Amino acid sequence: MKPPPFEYYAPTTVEEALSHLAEHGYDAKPLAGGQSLIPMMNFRLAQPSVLVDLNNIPELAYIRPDENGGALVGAMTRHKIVGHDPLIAKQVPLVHEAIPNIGTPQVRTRGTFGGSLSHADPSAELVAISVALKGRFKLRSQKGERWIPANEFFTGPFTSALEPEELLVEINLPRLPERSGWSLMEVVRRHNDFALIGVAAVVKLDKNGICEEARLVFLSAGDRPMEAHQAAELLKGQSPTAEAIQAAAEKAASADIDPGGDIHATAEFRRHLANVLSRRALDDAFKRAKGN
Amino acid sequence: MENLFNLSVTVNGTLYEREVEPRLLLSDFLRHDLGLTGTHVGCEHGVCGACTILFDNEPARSCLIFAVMAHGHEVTTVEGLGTIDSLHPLQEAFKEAHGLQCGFCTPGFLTTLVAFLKENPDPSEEEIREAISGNLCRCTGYQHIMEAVKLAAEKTKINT
Amino acid sequence: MTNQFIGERVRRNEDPRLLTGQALFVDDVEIPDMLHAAFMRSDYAHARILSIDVSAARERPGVVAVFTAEDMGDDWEPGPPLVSPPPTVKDVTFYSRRQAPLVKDTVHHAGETIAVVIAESRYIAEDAVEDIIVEYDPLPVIADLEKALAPDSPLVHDDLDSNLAAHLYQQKGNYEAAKAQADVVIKRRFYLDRGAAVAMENRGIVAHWDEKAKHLTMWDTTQAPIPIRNGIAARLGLSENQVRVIAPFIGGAFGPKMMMFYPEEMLIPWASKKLCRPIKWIEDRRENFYATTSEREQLHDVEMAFTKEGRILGFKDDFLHDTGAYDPYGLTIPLNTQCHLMGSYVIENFSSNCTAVFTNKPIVTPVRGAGRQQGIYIVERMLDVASKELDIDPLEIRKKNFIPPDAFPYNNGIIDQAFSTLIFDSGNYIAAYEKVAEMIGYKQFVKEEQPRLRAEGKHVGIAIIPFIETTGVGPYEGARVQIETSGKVNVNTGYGTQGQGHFTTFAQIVSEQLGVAVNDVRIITGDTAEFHWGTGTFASRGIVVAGNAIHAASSAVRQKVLKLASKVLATPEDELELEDGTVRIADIPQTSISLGELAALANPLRGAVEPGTEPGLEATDYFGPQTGATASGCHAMIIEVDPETLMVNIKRYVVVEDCGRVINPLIVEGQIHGGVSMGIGNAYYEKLHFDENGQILNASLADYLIVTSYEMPPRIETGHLETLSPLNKLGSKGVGEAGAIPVPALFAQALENALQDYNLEILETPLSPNRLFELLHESRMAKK
Amino acid sequence: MKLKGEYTFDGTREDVWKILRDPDMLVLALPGTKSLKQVSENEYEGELQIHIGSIVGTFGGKLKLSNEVPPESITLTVQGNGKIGFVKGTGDVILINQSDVKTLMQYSGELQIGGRVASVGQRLFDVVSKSIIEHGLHKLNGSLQERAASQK
Repeated sequence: MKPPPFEYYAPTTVEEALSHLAEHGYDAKPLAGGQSLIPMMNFRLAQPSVLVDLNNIPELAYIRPDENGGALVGAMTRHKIVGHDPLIAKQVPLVHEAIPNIGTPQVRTRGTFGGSLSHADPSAELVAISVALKGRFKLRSQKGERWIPANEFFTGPFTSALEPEELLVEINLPRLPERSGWSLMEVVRRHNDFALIGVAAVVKLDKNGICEEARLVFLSAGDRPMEAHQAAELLKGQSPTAEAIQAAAEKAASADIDPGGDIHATAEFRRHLANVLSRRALDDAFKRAKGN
Repeated sequence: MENLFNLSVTVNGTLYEREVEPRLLLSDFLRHDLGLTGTHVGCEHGVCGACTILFDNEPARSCLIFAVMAHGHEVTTVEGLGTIDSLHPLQEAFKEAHGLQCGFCTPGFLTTLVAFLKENPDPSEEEIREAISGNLCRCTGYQHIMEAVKLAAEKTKINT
Repeated sequence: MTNQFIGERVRRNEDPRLLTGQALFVDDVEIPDMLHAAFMRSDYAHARILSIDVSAARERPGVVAVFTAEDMGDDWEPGPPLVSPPPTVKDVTFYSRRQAPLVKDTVHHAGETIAVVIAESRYIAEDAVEDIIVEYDPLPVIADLEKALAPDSPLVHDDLDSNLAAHLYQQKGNYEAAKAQADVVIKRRFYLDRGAAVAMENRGIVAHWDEKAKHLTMWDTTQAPIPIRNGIAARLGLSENQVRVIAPFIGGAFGPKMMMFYPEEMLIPWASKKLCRPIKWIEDRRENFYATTSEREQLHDVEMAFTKEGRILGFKDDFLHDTGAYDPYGLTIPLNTQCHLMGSYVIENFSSNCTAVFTNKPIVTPVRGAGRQQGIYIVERMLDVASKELDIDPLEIRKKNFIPPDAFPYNNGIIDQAFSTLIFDSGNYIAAYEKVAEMIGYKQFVKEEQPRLRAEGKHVGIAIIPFIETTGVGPYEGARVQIETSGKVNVNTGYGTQGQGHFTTFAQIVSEQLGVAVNDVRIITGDTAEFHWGTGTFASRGIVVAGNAIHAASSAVRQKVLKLASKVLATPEDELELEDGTVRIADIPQTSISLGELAALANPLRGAVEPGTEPGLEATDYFGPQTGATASGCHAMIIEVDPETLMVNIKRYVVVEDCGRVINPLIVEGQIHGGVSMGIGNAYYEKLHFDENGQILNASLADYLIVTSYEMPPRIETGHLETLSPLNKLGSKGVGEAGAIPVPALFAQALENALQDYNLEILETPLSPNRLFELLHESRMAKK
Repeated sequence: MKLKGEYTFDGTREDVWKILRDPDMLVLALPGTKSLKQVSENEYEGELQIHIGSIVGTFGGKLKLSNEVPPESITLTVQGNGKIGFVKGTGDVILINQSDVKTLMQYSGELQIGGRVASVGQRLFDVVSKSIIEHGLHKLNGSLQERAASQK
């Protein structure tokens, strides 16, 4: 299990990195934390001929407040840094809570926020959460930059809207409005495994305690983060009673997701778990919304 | 070999300069180029944790880092913790609590835990469990490892 | 009073080296000019090889050689049979089919070796493996154990009439007669699937042929260095003195490193001799799942006859045992299964038909437990079923059937893996059972805690499972013990070690005899240059067999010490004592001589030699038990299950272990903890997923789930019970495998107990949340 | 692994059939395939390249068409070998006329995956194979419409 040979570039600026990507196109892969790419290379399933190492670009690692009380996260910010960041803990608590669920402690010291999103693994926590939070991604190429909403970024299994010469450079994580609640629930075989199913719930209540908005986004439930639109519709305008939550959970599990089966869980078991977790996550999220 | 890279890296306080192929894994560089064979390789896909080293004082999988990525950085391996005649307090605690059997996974536990105890000198049982959850051990069932960590924390508390 | 060493929680001698990265493992061996090997393995589980094109691989820069079976010429030969079928059982059928170093024309399981690349680095070797083009003609694959015996099944070995690998029948009493008398006969079918051993260190070999010295040195992650040395010498046409095999520190073994000879073990030394260069091969993790042996798949059809009071009248079990594509290890596993089917119980009428079956899957050889787990699972599950059907408390039904403490030695009347009669030498099963029930607070839990927790909506369950483990079988081990002039003691043995703490426990045995500090005893093991005789590390036999050999040799040295000291100190032997590295007069402790000085005196100078003088304070001795010692114990657990997600949480875990005399309780506890963790894996996490084409779908540690710190109980509480074995001087029985044996049965009982409203009956292992979900669904359907 | 699914084409059953029987069109449905070489009446050879994020698998393989009942049903057999393993699949395809402009395709089959990719990539099979099939059929549908447009 030794990786195949490749050409290696270690740019120190984004500009320089983009020029390498532009030059090599499809043959090149940006190397962020490497915690997903390098195992695939060791198995020789991934054999990129050029690697553009982003680890020497200090301008890509930061966490700053945005104008609306949310956070801007540089793509090369490592999970552990995000997990310990007070701004994230305060303004984007869902991300703060999710960090310990990502990989192992040793993976979190290397793995990066932008790397995880670019990898677009439908089982990744940050992928689902970024959609649940209505995050936005800044992509840059030599031609310029563009912002894309998270829910349009993920286009298929391990596939995103990133063009080969483009780099995800920044992630905007908005702060949730008042009377919002959130929850992340997962069922995992072992503590650090990919979830059999997971769900990030974000809800908002109006002044009368009626659900104004709800978003349920699943991981490991399809070929990309799966947003439960029909379930959300059921909740909108409703008082979040146990019955309403149960109905939404059932809808999400039966109609909104498209889970596959694997050796750890059949599609049927995943739907069952999705139902259970949706109920628990919504319950938790609404409780928080009432408290906030 | 084409495409060699001049690597300069500090390992256990010593600066090394070597020419390496970019694809060389840091685990292989440490073990075979530098002869620091205390870092063990158990899976080469980042799950078992045996190859954990400290990369700029943070525990990381050396099988998931190319040696070239360590250019200009500091690496600490198990050889940098203590010696046979003068064990690190954590190593001492592992011995005391029988926290190892075959010893293959042990270096990865030690490097992980040295960093952990520095950040969290008085950990709860749950925090210890979390701290070692990225290291697989097939021999001990983890119980004596957990006890070793508690022991090391207590010892350090008494000494400071 | 002399120092006591046996039974103390002595800290380990080997730890400082292991803790500082200074212990030598096989992959740490570096030799100038060393080459590296990588194997081309079959993607297919069953295929004819039409052609192998290695031309591109040979041309790649850095590649020194590429070998296929054809390139081996007359040196190509399959591995030897490791264990023959038992000659003492009547009418055994056995078809021996063995693995070859490289496949010649037909691949029989995925991952078989087809070619080997030898190159300047492992990286280049792997590049070159990708250059090799093999053209296959895929053949129908048979991966299913039961279907393999169907008349229309594809044949694994087309020169045989069927996939029957072996047939073995054992019985005692008369089951049919017993059945006729029974009040109740219970029938069930059980399926036990395969898991992997997953030592943290994969296998590895370094072979160094020195052309000038005509000598081969081989570092090998083997549990059996001496048999490997003998076999390699024979294969390469060398004298045993021309081959030195070193099994240095080994990163866990758990059984599969006992398998001989792996294809790589035959090939790497051959290639080193051929190329006159040192060669290293280190198995990678993906290879390990295919290329290293695994175990436990069996299908059992069981009948048990009971009186209505719950006494077992008879037991019949016909089972299929998956042996994989080859059967070099003979019938060790199914024999172990048969020998554990009767568990800890008096069963006078017994009948067991075992059929071993070839499948297109990797080779099966023992993994920690080695067939015992399966036997215990069957008998304990049947008792649980009976306890429900007869409405008898699960504790009571077992108490009615335990072999009573005064019945030992207890003759079980069948043949065991050592080919001798299965006799349980000693034990007190009921005492262990009561002790574990007491420790976990069974009565209080069932009466008070469980109803209270259930009222809170918590699905909690309790389980207690007893087990026996046959350990410490022959043939023999040996050791040479020698006191140096420094006063330190060397012990050379052929017995390999893989983390069991032998550097310490063996030393404790010596210290007890010679009165030296444990860390003054140096154990030299796993190097054929240091000791010539031995068998291997298997069957939980280290302390029993090697330990007693060391005990015998150190007793002999003690006699020499006393004899010489008596002369030097002019005091009768019985007035001397060995203490703190000296021999002293018991009543006048200041009159003493150090062992080092005595050792110098024992090496006579010119003119001091008398006829018959043997130099040195040294002795060699051996121990070969007639029959194995049988350990026993009991595990108990309290579990909580989330009935919606089927996630489990072990709240408490208690073990009572009886392995006879305990040399080092700390190490025994460590062995038990590790065994339990593997057992928990076997019960709920670990399963090798084969598809119907014989592909392993989880050949990585991301998908093959060995437990982490989180899946373990908060603490394993241990209690020891010591019924001494009468079969050896130390009174010891083995413990290495014990922890893993009862766990799947324990899990099943606990899950049924926790989910008692669901009417669940578990007849398979390993389980998983998904499988449990399906079983609950099935039982719900059955109710409707 | 079992595969089963449906796809609705924007075209008549005859047009869909024509596309299915045209190797130059079929090539579009096979990921990363540049061309198909006809080796016998109903057998083609080509190279498949599957990209799933950073994972790239190149398979040299054969496509066989059998059990042809124009324009209703056909069986496709794909067999490919590559460095990362092998794939072998058989799919039965049925076309159902839904209207003048809609044709429903139902497919069911078996997919075997072996070798390196099978041993470590199982988590992806179901979702990825579904996605590849969808993607391929979507492309076919696109060219179906292009064809229709150019014929107008």
